[in-house]
Amino acid sequence: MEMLRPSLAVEIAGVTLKNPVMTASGTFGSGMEYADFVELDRLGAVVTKGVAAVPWEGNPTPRVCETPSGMLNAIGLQNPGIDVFCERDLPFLKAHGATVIVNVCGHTEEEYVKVVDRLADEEADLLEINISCPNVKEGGIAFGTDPKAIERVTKAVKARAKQPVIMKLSPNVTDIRASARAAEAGGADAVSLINTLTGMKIDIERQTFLLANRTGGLSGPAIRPVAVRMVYEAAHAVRIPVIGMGGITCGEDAVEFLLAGAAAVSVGTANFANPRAALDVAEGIEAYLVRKQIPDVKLLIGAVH
Amino acid sequence: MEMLRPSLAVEIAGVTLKNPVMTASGTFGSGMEYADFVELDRLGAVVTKGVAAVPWEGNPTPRVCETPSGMLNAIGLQNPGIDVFCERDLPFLKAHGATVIVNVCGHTEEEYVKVVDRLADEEADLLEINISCPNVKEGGIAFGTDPKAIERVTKAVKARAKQPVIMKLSPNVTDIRASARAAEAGGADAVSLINTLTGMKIDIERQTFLLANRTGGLSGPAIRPVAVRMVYEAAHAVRIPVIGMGGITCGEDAVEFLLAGAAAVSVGTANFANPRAALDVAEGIEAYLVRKQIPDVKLLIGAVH
Amino acid sequence: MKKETASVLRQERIAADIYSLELLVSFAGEVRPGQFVSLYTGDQSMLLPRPISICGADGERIRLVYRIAGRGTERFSCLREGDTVEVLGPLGNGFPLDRCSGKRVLLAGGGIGIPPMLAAAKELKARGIKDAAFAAGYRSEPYLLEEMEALYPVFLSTDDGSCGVHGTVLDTIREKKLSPELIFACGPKPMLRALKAYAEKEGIPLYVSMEERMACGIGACLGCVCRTAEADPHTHVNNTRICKDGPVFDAREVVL
Amino acid sequence: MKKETASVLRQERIAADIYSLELLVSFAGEVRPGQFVSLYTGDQSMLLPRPISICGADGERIRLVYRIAGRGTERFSCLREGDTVEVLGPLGNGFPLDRCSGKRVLLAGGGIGIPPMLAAAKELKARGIKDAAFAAGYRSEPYLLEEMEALYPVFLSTDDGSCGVHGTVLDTIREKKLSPELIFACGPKPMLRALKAYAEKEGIPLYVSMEERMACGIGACLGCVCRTAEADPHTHVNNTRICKDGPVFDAREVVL
Ligand SMILES: Cc1cc2nc3c(=O)[nH]c(=O)nc-3n(C[C@H](O)[C@H](O)[C@H](O)COP(=O)(O)OP(=O)(O)OC[C@H]3O[C@@H](n4cnc5c(N)ncnc54)[C@H](O)[C@@H]3O)c2cc1C
Ligand SMILES: Cc1cc2nc3c(=O)[nH]c(=O)nc-3n(C[C@H](O)[C@H](O)[C@H](O)COP(=O)(O)OP(=O)(O)OC[C@H]3O[C@@H](n4cnc5c(N)ncnc54)[C@H](O)[C@@H]3O)c2cc1C
Ligand SMILES: Cc1cc2nc3c(=O)[nH]c(=O)nc-3n(C[C@H](O)[C@H](O)[C@H](O)COP(=O)(O)O)c2cc1C
Ligand SMILES: Cc1cc2nc3c(=O)[nH]c(=O)nc-3n(C[C@H](O)[C@H](O)[C@H](O)COP(=O)(O)O)c2cc1C
Ligand code: FES
Ligand code: FES
Repeated sequence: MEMLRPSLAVEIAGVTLKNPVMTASGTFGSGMEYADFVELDRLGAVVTKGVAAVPWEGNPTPRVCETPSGMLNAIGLQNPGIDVFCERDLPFLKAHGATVIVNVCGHTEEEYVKVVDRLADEEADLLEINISCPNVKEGGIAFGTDPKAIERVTKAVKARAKQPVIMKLSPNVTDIRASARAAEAGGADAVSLINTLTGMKIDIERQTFLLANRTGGLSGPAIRPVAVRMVYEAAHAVRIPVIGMGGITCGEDAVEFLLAGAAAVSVGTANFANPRAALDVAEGIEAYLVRKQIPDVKLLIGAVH
Repeated sequence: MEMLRPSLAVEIAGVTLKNPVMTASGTFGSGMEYADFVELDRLGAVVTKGVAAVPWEGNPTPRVCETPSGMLNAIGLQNPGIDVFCERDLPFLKAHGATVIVNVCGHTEEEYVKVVDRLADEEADLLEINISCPNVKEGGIAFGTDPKAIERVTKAVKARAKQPVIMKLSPNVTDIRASARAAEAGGADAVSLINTLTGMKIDIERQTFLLANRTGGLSGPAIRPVAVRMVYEAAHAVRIPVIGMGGITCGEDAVEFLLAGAAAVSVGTANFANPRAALDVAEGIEAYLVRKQIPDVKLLIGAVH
Repeated sequence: MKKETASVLRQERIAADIYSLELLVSFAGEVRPGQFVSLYTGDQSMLLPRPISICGADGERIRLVYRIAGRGTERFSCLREGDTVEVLGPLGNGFPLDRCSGKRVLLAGGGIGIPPMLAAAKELKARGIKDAAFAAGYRSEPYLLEEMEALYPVFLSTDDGSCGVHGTVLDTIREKKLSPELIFACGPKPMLRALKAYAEKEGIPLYVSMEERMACGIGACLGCVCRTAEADPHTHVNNTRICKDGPVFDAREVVL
Repeated sequence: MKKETASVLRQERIAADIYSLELLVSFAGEVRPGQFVSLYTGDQSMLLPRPISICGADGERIRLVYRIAGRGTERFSCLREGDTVEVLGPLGNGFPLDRCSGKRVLLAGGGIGIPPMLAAAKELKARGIKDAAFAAGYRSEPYLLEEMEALYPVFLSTDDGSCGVHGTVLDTIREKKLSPELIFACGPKPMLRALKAYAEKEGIPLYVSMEERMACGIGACLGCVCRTAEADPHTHVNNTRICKDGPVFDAREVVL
């Protein structure tokens, strides 16, 4: 039997990705730190840490803690601001041949638009708008859980963006379909989900919150079943592509999201447990296709319904 | 130093529990199956599997599967109906000296009321109304995620119930505080949370849903950070007692919920990993109090804020 | 029924991906053939115990024979002499061996359903039952063969035809013209279904050991039910708990 | 920096709850004192690696000395010779040993901050630095004492007064009238804070090794930052990454 060489490329909003595997925002820095472990040009895309119009200091520490098969983080979107990003991080990624998705954060509609404007003439391939970070009080949570606000922010961003726009949705909602539909109605080119579930851990020895921010975002394999369910629901609610994430650690996990309807996937927390995780996931998908004699990864997308 | 003998008793709606540890509905049968491992009268209370007006067959199999540090279930509230329950299960529990909380399910307001009426002259100590089971399409999910419906069902049940009423809330909502406030407004004597988070697992070998019901409820340590956060939020939103659950496996986990504001806790999925879990939790709380020289468990409730 | 920490006495790989594990347990004297244990993985991310049939038991030890099917059984395969493992058992009802006297008994095992048939055979032999035989269906490489042959004749089949009859246990029955008067069976659903049709046609009593995903393993969660022809006396619906009221059922009582 | 599967060469309990673990790793030759490794627990429910300082390294092996502080370190304590463990390292910057020549150096370690000071001392000795000393503060039972004494004089303190000075490292400095010209320190925050005040007052350069909860361990997640006096050149805010730009900092540059 001849060895099958399956096609791994997928397309998101007109941009072709080598394979459906990208890094999840905030878990991969700006690619630099993981470049020793992962050839950046072998990934579908690198999604950068959220970047704002100006530098953000983020939250006090402790910012991270472990939970069963997961972790909580309350980084609070620390970032060096869009200017440093465009001068240092973006050229680095492009020099390494990466397809780049810039994750954008802000406290207000205007702040998002500022970042999007600044990126107009830069070599970013796609933009991902994070309207769902639970660790930013003013903007994130309000935007992310109200369909009307989602539609409004999407429209504002789309009116100015030169690159295709992915809206990143919060899972802390009663109905993820409504969120996805609102993004689609606002003109989004794709949606990505899930961001983290809001959680809390208490230090019973010191009788206080373990994270300085009190609450944090839960990620990792613990949340995978919730993520798969929401990706399935979103994929059946909208026509635009859905990018799935939440607890993916290996090729098999990624295949689960593709079968549920994701057009591509992101690897987040798993990078911390295995710095080569993103590549392992890509190779694992390929191995699955070979084993099952499936010639094209696109045949998996939404195949279970 | 003299050995401290801390007081473990707590009170829920006028009913005194020996200690704050109960079993979570659906994970402990009607107590019979675990009686070899746990002296039922040493628990704060036994919460029974959800019971309806008539027998329910539940969902097709597979009904359960494992997930990282958790599990999915889609039992679909199989139960023998309230008559068998009153004739067989309740007398068994009472004969063993258990404090009994009867978990009630239904498809409609009328069905809940029927069960509550039937229990009027029975030796149930408290009622827990499950308006949040994600595996029942008609009733559960609609009731459980709309504050107006929660208030309405609570009122209907309270108008007839002879025992104090605990409303069991769904975590699959944008704002758990609104759910808790609705239950309080409807006259609930307490709320309990969290029920399971809706999740999905796909069998990538057979390319189909792993559970016959497609989706199931995620429980176990994986969800504990979400549960602690919601218990904290609910406890700060209402004056009635909050019963906390979600991933409790040991005394330390239970203390986390108490510190977050729970007046009592339930042990669910942990029973499957350790049939003696509920007693281990009670003993673990006591050991913590002794070690910290805290004379009364009630001093923990809501101590972190 | 006890939950305890068992010492590993021996572990051996007996075929590709098939392991034989001997544990020192306090309840070994109470075991009935057809019962199973819940084995805990020890990894905190895998909460649920794995149900594994008891393949043999003497006064103080039980033997389990299992196939690596995923991460839990893979962990079991790493256990070495002197390690410990949490175990809950014995669970379930077991085969109704009392029905066997004076009958020609067929012990039909398919795939990883073979180990419990060996346990049944040992007990039948001890009870002086003469007229019994195995019908053992393997994917490919046979295992436990010598131990079975030491007790009763073995009629072998393999899915790939590499030895014995090319086909299933049912092909064996036909081809070898076996005419059992009572059948105990454990194996994949399609095999049990075929046996049920055969037994019904021939009017032979058939007891099947069922499999389903489990959580509690002791009858509390209602995770592991199978459909029944009549309302079940415990559940009062047409669903019965495999872990508690089974895993062995009169084939006429369950929907396959 | 490599992630690899390391063999356990030796594990020894050297005091109550304190273990010494030797691992065979390919990067042992590149290690600088003050660097650390990320050690993975192997239990799938505990995803994040545990940061542990390197207490010694030769051409092919590293040594870690750690205290059981929770479930992860408890698992490490069960590792036996021949077992394997996943490890990522070497991580972080290490102590600026070049600053030591011609200076009276004090190596101040508190609690589980002592092990990296031993690594620093070995390297100083190898570089021919004569005038150095340890100030070692223990809770109660001392460990690594003989190994330290073989290199430089050790001034001991214990929280409970069971041996040496009754009190902290700072009490030792005062009581023993030590007058260092350069201090390297690792230990609990209050100790570092007190040392910083002392060093500022005396005008002595002080380098501190910082601790914080980590996720990635390599500078990507921004989980482990500490506050800085000036904007950090990488992050462009007053926060610097302990895992990547530390764990060792000039005490004047960080907020303690
Ligand atoms: C009553 C009974 C007796 C059994 N006896 C044996 C035996 O003697 N030898 C043997 O090799 N196998 C036996 N099995 C099947 C065995 O339980 C599964 O192969 C095993 O649980 C797989 O675990 P895993 O972690 O390796 O696989 P994974 O797929 O990683 O397991 C994930 C989860 O699914 C469950 N699961 C997966 N496959 C099955 C299955 N076929 N049946 C039930 N649960 C499953 C696991 O228990 C676990 O909770 C028996 C099953 C039952 C119900
Ligand atoms: C740079 C650095 C070097 C260290 N060197 C040593 C050393 O040489 N010897 C030693 O015994 N300890 C050292 N520690 C502390 C050590 O990392 C923790 O004791 C260990 O992570 C606890 O893990 P656990 O699973 O046993 O505890 P748990 O409390 O169960 O751990 C839960 C989570 O919290 C994290 N955590 C808990 N305590 C700490 C802590 N104090 N610092 C950072 N993370 C923590 C764990 O890494 C894990 O992610 C060092 C810490 C840092 C940051
Ligand atoms: C430490 C950390 C930082 C994160 N920062 C961001 C961020 O800046 N922007 C964003 O959209 N999502 C952020 N996320 C969310 C992840 O991109 C991802 O949506 C989530 O973690 C679920 O995926 P996972 O389980 O694979 O980690 C962050 C997650 C973690 C763990
Ligand atoms: C198998 C199973 C069955 C359940 N059945 C019910 C039920 O009948 N009624 C109910 O209110 N909750 C039911 N639950 C939810 C639990 O009572 C509990 O709210 C949830 O599992 C979270 O707690 P845990 O993580 O400790 O299991 C069930 C949970 C499981 C795992
Ligand atoms: S596994 Fe729980 S009832 Fe059978
Ligand atoms: S632990 Fe991730 S930046 Fe330091």
